[in-house]
Amino acid sequence: MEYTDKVMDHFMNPRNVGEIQNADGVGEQGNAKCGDIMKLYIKVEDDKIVDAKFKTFGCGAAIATSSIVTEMVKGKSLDEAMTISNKAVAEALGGLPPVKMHCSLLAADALHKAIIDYKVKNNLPVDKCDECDTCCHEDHIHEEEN
Amino acid sequence: MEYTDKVMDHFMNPRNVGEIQNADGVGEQGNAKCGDIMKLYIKVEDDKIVDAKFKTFGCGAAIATSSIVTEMVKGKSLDEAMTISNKAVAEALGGLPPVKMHCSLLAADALHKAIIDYKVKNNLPVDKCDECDTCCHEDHIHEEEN
Amino acid sequence: MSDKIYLDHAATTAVRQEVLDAMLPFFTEHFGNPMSVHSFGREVTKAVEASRETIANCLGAEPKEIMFTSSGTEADNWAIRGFAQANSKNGQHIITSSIEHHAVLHTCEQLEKEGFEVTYLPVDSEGFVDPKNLEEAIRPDTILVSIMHANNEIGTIQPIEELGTICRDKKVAFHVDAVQSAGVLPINLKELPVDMLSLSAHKFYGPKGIAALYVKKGTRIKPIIYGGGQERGLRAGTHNHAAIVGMAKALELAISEQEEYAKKITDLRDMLIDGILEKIPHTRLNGPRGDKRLPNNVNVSIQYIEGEGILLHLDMLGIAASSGSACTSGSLDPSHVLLAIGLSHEIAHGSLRLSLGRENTEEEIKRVLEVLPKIVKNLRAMSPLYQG
Amino acid sequence: MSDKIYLDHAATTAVRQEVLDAMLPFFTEHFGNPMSVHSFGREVTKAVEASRETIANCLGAEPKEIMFTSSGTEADNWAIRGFAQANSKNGQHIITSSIEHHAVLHTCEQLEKEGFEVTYLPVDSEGFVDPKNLEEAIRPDTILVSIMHANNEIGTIQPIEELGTICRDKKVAFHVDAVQSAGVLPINLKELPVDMLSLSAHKFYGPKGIAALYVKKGTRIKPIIYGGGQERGLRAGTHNHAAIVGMAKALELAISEQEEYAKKITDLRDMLIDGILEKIPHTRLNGPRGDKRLPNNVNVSIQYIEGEGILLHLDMLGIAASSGSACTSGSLDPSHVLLAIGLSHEIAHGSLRLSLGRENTEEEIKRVLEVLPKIVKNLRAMSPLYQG
Ligand SMILES: Cc1ncc(COP(=O)(O)O)c(C=O)c1O
Ligand SMILES: Cc1ncc(COP(=O)(O)O)c(C=O)c1O
Repeated sequence: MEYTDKVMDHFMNPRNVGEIQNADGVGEQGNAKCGDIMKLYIKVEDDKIVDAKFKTFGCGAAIATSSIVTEMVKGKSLDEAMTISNKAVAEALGGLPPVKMHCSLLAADALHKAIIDYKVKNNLPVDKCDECDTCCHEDHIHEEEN
Repeated sequence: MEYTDKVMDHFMNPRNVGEIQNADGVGEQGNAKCGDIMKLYIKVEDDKIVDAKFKTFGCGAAIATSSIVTEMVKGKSLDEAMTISNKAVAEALGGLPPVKMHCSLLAADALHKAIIDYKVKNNLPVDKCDECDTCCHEDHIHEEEN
Repeated sequence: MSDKIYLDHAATTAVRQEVLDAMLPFFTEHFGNPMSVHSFGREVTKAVEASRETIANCLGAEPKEIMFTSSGTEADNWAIRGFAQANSKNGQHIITSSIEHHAVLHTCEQLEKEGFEVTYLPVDSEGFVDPKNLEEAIRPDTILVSIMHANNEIGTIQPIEELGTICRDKKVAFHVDAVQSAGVLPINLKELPVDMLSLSAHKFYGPKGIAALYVKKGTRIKPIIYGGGQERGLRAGTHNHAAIVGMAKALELAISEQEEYAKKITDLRDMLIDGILEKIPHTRLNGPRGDKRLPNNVNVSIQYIEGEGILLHLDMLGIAASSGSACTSGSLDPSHVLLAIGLSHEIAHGSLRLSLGRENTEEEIKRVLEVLPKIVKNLRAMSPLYQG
Repeated sequence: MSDKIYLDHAATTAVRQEVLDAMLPFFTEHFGNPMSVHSFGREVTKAVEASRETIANCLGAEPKEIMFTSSGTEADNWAIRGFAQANSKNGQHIITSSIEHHAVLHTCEQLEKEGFEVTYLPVDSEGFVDPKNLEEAIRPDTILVSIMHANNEIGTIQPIEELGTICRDKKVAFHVDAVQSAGVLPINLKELPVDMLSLSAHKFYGPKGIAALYVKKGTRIKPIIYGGGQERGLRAGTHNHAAIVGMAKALELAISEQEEYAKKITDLRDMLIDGILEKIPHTRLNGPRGDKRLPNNVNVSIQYIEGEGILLHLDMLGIAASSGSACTSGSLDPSHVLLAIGLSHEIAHGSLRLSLGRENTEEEIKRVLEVLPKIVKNLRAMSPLYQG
């Protein structure tokens, strides 16, 4: 297993660590039992995400994906942000070791949850997000664990 | 598996190789299928073995035991010679590798057969020799084969 | 290695120079196959048998009782599967503990699928098997008990003698996985009631790819690798004789330096344990203190953060450590050992193992104690679980 | 080695200096456990994966299809047992030949005891498996065919492609024991209809204790050694990475020199065969002539005398040879291969294998041809079977 330089950069120097007081939306994904929890805070103005911060308990990949996802969403409209996929997060980091792919799942999910949270609070219509129930995934890819 | 110096000496410089024309007794033991045949010739005078020769098809141990048994019997009375055991042959060589122990069996057996052959030819009483039916012994000690 | 600090000796150790020197002639010069009938084979046979004798002497065993395998894993597999298959007519029940190495556990699980029954004994909060539990678990159809000497993650040293005596009394065979303890703790098989014992050279500064299983005279065991007649027909495959020579040399050195080494390393260990618990709040030591702990093992849980992050930060500073067993570091589940001693998943995820070795110094320990608190502080600041 | 002549390369070869040089840094310097999350582990992981890729390239395979084992024997055991157990619901019939290495035969025999059925195909007088016999032997419940590429005793090269095509047509998996051929004969798994293939480093100037099993993508196989997650969870045990690096280097060198080497060695082989048959009466060549024989294998039966005597005499002159497979040299039964090609026990006992290698010279062959006739004459004079 080896992380890309980009992953290591985001892990060693994570962007946007912290909480946003009075955030417009908060999304939490994972749980400590599984070894990762991600909490993502967004500030929304005119349907645009103007700020994002995170707190993460998790492995190197979990922290790096948290960090990059906060960078990726800033300036994006809510609809654009909603389309950020797990794959896109992993790709933005130059890829993740197969055994760590689930961490990119976590980041996108936390983001989607934060957006939904904002929409619910603001009585906006919500599209059901089917992917948001990932935890201790049965499909952990053990095959690749070297 | 390793042979003692004494075995190697008797293998490299076997004593008493050959046949005795008009031998007083001939003993043959083993068969080519098993990988060893020993033919032992004795010349007897006044109940004493005065000469012995051998021909052997077989491994190093078979040749060395043949050689030493011909040395051991010379000058011995028939009764004395009859008491030469497999163990004695092996010991005279400073021991044999466990996997090769059966070769010392062969030598003593050939000797005993030669003596019996002499006795039968000369109408002397014969004690049954129980051990003379060794071939392709079931008890080849495979355990020790290193 | 320059100024790197290696604290992962439980995963593997470097080959000592003396060991490599002993091995070198056996690659290019004395390279024969010991099964061969010629001088190239004989000289190698001699080296293999002399090594077997050295190893036997180090353990209080007879040379014939030492069988070479390719790894501690293979030795464990062989002991358990080989014994189970050779003795299944006497019963199909096996007892082990819940904190064994995966080489033992996964073999047992596989045997369960093949019809054997396995009892996994619990351990207490420090990782000890209770002899009373073993005694109660033994049934008329129990054929084998396998308990490790020292745990690879938390360093707990089991009461092997007591456990073995129970087995002997009940006429059940006893296998001991001594992969972590061999060369570190004294082992005298003349006195220990043990029927089989695994050890692996790369844990005591010998080469990888070579290990041994002690099989007490009279113990019936079937091969798991069939072929040529090596190891008295019980373990086929051309002898890895250079590695065998290295293993013997390494064990001999380890045994001769054992007392001195244990003393030095225990001091460093306790300095590290005390330092971490003192300098970093919300930490706990896993495994016991004192002489029932491997002299080179430190394992702490650091709350609110996940272990890999600590490892990565340490690694950036040139410090090599592990989070749980090296063999499971690729896995996502927290260590089965930490769960077995009662840690929650969350806390188990935040464990750090620092395993010391010959070349470690007080300065290195001090350096770790200097950087680790900062790393932890950093990661905790990022953690949604930490309320600073 | 001075003026010794080594003619037992089929038993094992010396590690080449280039190979040892490639290995050396991985004992004392780069010694980590590739499963670890730190630089010591990562640098070793890189070396292991680069070696896997090299080996894959040499064979026309993908890196993922190369699995490391500790010996050719283990690779054979794994291929057969691992496949049989993973696929037994599709059938329990296995086909092999009567001249396989004991690593294959004894594994098959053991599987027979466990409920599998095994057909042992006969071979003709030169040791060839007849593809028609294979075709007829395949039944609806046949799951696996295991046939060696080149025979270790008599050098016969089987029509692997043809045999594999039959297997593919009948949807039966095909394992090839290429322990004697890898590095000596070209092997291109991109084109060969082969599902598994064993090779062992110590036969091509690599170290002992390391080998590989090619497992074609999509082939289901169960582990035979359980434990940590190494080799994608299929073969547990800490990687023997120094040896892995050595294996890759050795195979790479062998492949790059293959053509040239085959030419040189074939000439020496034929010189030796012709010389023996010409100079010593009552001898016969075992195995075929020409390009269907391993370029380095000579095997002759010398009537009226027993093989060990010849070996001992040769050994006294510093010439290392073997009588049948090295692995069975401690055994008393004549070679199963020689019996299978129709030799009588008596003649099989008198066989001599001279297997050539890189460093052999014409002068050495001449020397053998000079001394061997005398040795034979000597021993025949002692033989009760020889009527001179
Ligand atoms: C307790 C224990 N048993 C078995 C093993 C496996 O040994 P090896 O790495 O030689 O396969 C290890 C090492 O990882 C271990 O620590
Ligand atoms: C054809 C064949 N298969 C398998 C083996 C076993 O290989 P290893 O010696 O690496 O166990 C050998 C070598 O003895 C061989 O010649």
